[in-house]
Amino acid sequence: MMPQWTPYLVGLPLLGFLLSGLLGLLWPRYRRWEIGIGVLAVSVVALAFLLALGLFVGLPQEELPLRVVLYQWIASGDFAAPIAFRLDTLSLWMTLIVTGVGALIHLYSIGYMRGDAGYWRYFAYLNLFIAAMLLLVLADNLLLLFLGWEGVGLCSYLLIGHWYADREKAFAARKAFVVNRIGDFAFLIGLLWLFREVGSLDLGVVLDRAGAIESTALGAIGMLLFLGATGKSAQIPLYVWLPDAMAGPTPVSALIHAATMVTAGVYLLARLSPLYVLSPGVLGLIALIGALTALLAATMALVQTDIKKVLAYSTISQLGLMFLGAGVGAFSAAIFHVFTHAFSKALLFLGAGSVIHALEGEQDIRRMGGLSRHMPLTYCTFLLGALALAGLPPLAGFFSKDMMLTAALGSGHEVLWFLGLVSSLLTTLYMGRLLVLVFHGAPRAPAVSRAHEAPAVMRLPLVGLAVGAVAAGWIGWPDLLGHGAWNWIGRWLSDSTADLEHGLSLGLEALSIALSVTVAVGGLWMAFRLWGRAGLEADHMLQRRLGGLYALWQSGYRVEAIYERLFVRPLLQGSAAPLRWSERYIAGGLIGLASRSAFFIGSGIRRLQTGLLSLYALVMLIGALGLLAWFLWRSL
Amino acid sequence: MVPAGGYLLVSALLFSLGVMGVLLRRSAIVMFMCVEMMLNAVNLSLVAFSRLLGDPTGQVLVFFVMCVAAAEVSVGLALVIALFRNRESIDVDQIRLLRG
Amino acid sequence: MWLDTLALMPVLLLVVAGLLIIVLDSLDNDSPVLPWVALLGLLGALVLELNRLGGGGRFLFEGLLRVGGFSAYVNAVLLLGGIATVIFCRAYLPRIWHAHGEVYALVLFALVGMMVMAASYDLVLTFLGLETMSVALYVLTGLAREDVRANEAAMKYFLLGAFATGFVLYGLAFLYGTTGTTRLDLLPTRIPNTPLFWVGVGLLLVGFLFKIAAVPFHMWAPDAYQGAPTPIAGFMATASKAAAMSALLLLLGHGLGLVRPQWADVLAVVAALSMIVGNGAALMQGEVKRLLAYSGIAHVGYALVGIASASASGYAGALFYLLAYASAALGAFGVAALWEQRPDRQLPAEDLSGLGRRHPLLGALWVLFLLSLVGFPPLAGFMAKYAVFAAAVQAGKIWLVLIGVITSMISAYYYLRLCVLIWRPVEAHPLPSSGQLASGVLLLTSALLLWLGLWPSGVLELVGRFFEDSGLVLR
Amino acid sequence: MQVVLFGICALLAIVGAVGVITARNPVYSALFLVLNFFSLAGLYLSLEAQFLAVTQVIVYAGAIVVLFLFVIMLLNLRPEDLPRFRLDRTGPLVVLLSLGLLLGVGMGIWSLLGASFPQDPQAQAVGTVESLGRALFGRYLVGFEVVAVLLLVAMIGSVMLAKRRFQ
Repeated sequence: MMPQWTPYLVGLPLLGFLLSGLLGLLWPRYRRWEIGIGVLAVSVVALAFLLALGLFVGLPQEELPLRVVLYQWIASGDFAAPIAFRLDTLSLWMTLIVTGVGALIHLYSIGYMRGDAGYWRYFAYLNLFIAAMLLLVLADNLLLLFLGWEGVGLCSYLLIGHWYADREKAFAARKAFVVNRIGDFAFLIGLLWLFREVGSLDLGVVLDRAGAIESTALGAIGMLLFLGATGKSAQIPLYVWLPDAMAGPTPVSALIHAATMVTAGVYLLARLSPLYVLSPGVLGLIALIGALTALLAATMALVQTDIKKVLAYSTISQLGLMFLGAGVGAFSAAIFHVFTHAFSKALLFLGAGSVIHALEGEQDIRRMGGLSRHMPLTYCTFLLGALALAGLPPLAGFFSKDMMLTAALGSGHEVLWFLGLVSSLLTTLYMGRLLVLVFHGAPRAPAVSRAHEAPAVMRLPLVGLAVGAVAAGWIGWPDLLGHGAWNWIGRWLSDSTADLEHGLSLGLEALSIALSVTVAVGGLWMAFRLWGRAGLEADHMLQRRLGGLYALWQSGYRVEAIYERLFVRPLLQGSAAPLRWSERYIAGGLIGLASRSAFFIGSGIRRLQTGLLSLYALVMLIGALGLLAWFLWRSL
Repeated sequence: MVPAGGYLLVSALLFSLGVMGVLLRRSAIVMFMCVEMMLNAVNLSLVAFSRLLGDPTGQVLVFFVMCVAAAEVSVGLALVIALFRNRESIDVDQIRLLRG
Repeated sequence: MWLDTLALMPVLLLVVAGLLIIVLDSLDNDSPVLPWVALLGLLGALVLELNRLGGGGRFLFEGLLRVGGFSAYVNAVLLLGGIATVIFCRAYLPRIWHAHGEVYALVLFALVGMMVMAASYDLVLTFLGLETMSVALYVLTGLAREDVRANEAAMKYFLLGAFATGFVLYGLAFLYGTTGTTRLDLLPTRIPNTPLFWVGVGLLLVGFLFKIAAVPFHMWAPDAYQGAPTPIAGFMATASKAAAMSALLLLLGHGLGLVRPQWADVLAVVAALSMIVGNGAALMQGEVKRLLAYSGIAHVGYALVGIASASASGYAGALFYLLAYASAALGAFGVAALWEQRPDRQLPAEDLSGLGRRHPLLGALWVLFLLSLVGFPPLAGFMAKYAVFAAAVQAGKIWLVLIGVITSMISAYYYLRLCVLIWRPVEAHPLPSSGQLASGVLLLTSALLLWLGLWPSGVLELVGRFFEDSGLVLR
Repeated sequence: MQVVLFGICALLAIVGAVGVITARNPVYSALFLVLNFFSLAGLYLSLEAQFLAVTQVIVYAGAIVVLFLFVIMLLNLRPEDLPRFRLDRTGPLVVLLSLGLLLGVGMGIWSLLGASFPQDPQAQAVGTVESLGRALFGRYLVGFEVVAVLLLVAMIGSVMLAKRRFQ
């Protein structure tokens, strides 16, 4: 396979978008022709997948990385930004994930979105998303990467707001967009700074010259880019948009908010890992943020009652683990977890989608239960996904999670390792809870008895993803077995990532693995015992026992409320209600300050614009005097 | 012989008076007269500079300014008439439909 | 002399077309042929300007004017604005019962003034161009003379504009008095270091900043745009800003290019204020035309970032920004003009509901224009912002770029609100007037936005060639 | 001679200006404006700009102020229903700012304060019709044409805005 085919990876989904979009926009009859739309959308992504597979098989690892230049995008003065793609082990691997999982989810959507009024729009956006995501992954230039970065954000916004007629959903979409813009802003500043230091944004140049950048500047750039990553990957402090993003159609949650887009932050860290390993302080912070996010989100997932919200918080938690992995220098392990997590979480979301589909839109797990009898296939695949996510060997999640945890232990971050372990335990608990409350026990709503298995077009992707959830981990066995010889993925990815070496004795590694396994098995056992026996009663019991803590969990640590106060109601409340220092601390004053001052300035200007001509003239005169004073001062 | 500074100071004073008038008066037509006064003050400066430099450009510009003033006056007064027809008033403090 | 006159053919063409319109109008009042005459003149002029776009500039009339190169580029932008305005007027004016033939003549004459400004190397001529443009725009603003809003808008624009003229002229007088010349080509060698000269520069800037509606000389803009006929508001927001901006660029970049440190900082402050105030006010705005006016103020700020960088790449960025902004804003105002249907000529944001459902193509174009205004890649707006920001970073004005990036992030909020609004499932009225030709223009501008975003190298290189690294406009 | 002419005319110009901004009745304002314009014509004469002095009288006093008066009469603006002078809250601020402007410009002018006009015949002849005509129809011919367009615009515009016929 020739590397010259690379542009078609992006081009095919883009073509699909343009075709669906234009036909749908200009030819109303096309909008009702669902088969045509669906087949077009699925086939372009499937073709892209085949193409990626061809490149993966056809290009020997020794020849990578390759640079494929499409054309010169910007060439002005001393700055040039070509549209160029970078084919290396990392980008090729991500491409496979995006197109593979993407194709399955496209297929699933054909069934899930049937009869939807915005069918054509949905598939057009979905194709556009794939194109943007591939652009992000394959870009050889950080500016181009940013283009993809913005593109996926836009698609996410459009798809969350797919049912925009619903005000709440439209609001969720806007929230996701605005929160992401905060991260993007930091990202862009980081890019500009990087450009200033290095004089180019080409990946090759940037990574080569990373060592020459002065260390404080490097740290600041790293921090800014990391802040961008926290926005896209829903980490503290910018995670609040992801739970709300569940307002979109479920396949969208599976594709964008679980498998691909939210992992862009992890990808960015891995992509720039040669830069990050030079500033250990930033890495430490990344690890800390990741561990904290993993822990907090896992506790919140434990008490959610909306099936998709459980999965959303779970995603945040897993992403936190990936950041932890990246933060301790195990970038390839983090990408490995992106890979296994994509299968298991997409599977769980699609399973949840089938459940919601079968129950005619019901999302509250308190009104489910006993579904395993009515939907055996969904149950089986969901079970596999849950167990894989919980880290039960030999399913996929175990391997990648273990790789990150041993790296954390090996690099001397014992506390963070312990936090990771605790969040693994919590993961098993909430997955067990979800599984039991949805599929086991007695039905708690009449709709359950009418539930039925989804059509074949939706079942097929479930099976495909389930295979992945089971087997995806087998490409990366721990060092304990085969002394690294069986860790194929590590060797493949380490060509592109700058992993930190960590010397962990085999004994300690064995201990860590044993602990992980114990935690997984024990946690699942606990969950089944607790919720399997008592059902919902267990929730109530926990609520009674834990009291305020539980309430705090349920409200998501009230972060939402605090953000709400800082974001949304700054004008109504003003500064009359002084915020408690702790709240201010959690919320990160900067974000609130920016938006608050924007609205403050806005209303101030409106008040100044009184329509009074003399006032306008007065302001002009003041401005003129200001100019005069300035020039006089400069010339005297 | 009066030095150039004398003319320039008179011109500055007239200009400031014009600015003051624009900002103080509420009648559109008088505000407009004050703008004309500002232009005239500038003309005085221009003539003085032209004489100082021995260069006709300044006086050509004054001539152009007169044309511009004439054009502005005709359009401005037409606007005043149109406004008065609709509002029966030319008080600029009363016209504030557009704001915010 | 004759050859020089021939080189002014594009301007002459507009004058002739304008005169022809007046004559024809007196023969057959408000004849439907008139817009076509105007279009013919505009297209002819555009072809001529595009033809000499690539070549270097050439001085005419003993250095009074310079055509080709820089001025050809700006004139092409202006003519683009003129063509779009004429076409939108043709669809819009009959609806408000003001399809006067004179309107087209006035648009053409305003363009004459603007094109003179963009080519002028003598401040006397710049002043005359500025006034010709302004007087025509005062009249066009007050076109709907039976409407109090139009009277008010025109009155405010006129009185404040005349007030600003006073300042500009006073500044010009001091510049002339201290350097002994009004010629921009002689100015660089004659800059004295007397306070009076700088007082003059400050006063001169007042007038230019007023015309481009930069803060704090911006307050007329929302009121004037709201009261003016919508296509004319688009004309003011794009063409008149482009003309005044290019004159500013000639004055600062060429005339005062050697003393850049003196003015660069103050311009940066103005740019920052414009971005903050423009975006901040637009955030709370419910009337579409006012919102676009505030957004225009903000965009002037972005373009000024390029000029405040005081480098060749900054000036080139500003020129590129003018084209990118003009294309997007013309489109947005065009859609607003086509959709507006209230008798009082207002367009509250809620009125846009259902536009996308009723006319998907128009809706999609509207979204495209707004996204370009946000600066979303890969549209022209992104590339333009990138160009000016990169120049500012190189000039060491990081704080300015920070403000620019933050405010453009904030701006996404209000633009997106307008983008989403139009897809609401509301039963909407049909387009008040058929606008096939207007839709064609919209398609064209949107294609331009995409082209500038995806293949910007050509235009960026072109505008880069107008400037040399010394910061002087030379080629 | 020149000193006397300058003194009288400058004084009258300032009196005229103060009169314009203080008179209640717009007719009086317009008449004060005439005074201002006439004294400026005198100042031009003292600067040996004869052509401009004449034009000043013809254009400003003859045409512009007459137009003002004509509109005032047409609209029948009476002093009592006229908006009053604004010396309320912003008044002092306005006066202060205007004085600030005067101060700023004055600081600039300071360096030129004592500059005396050249007395060679060539410099004195700058204001003659011949000298102006050469400049106007030489270098500034294009400007002259642009002004023609400007006046045309003003004519069309004022007719459009003020003509009686309403739909």
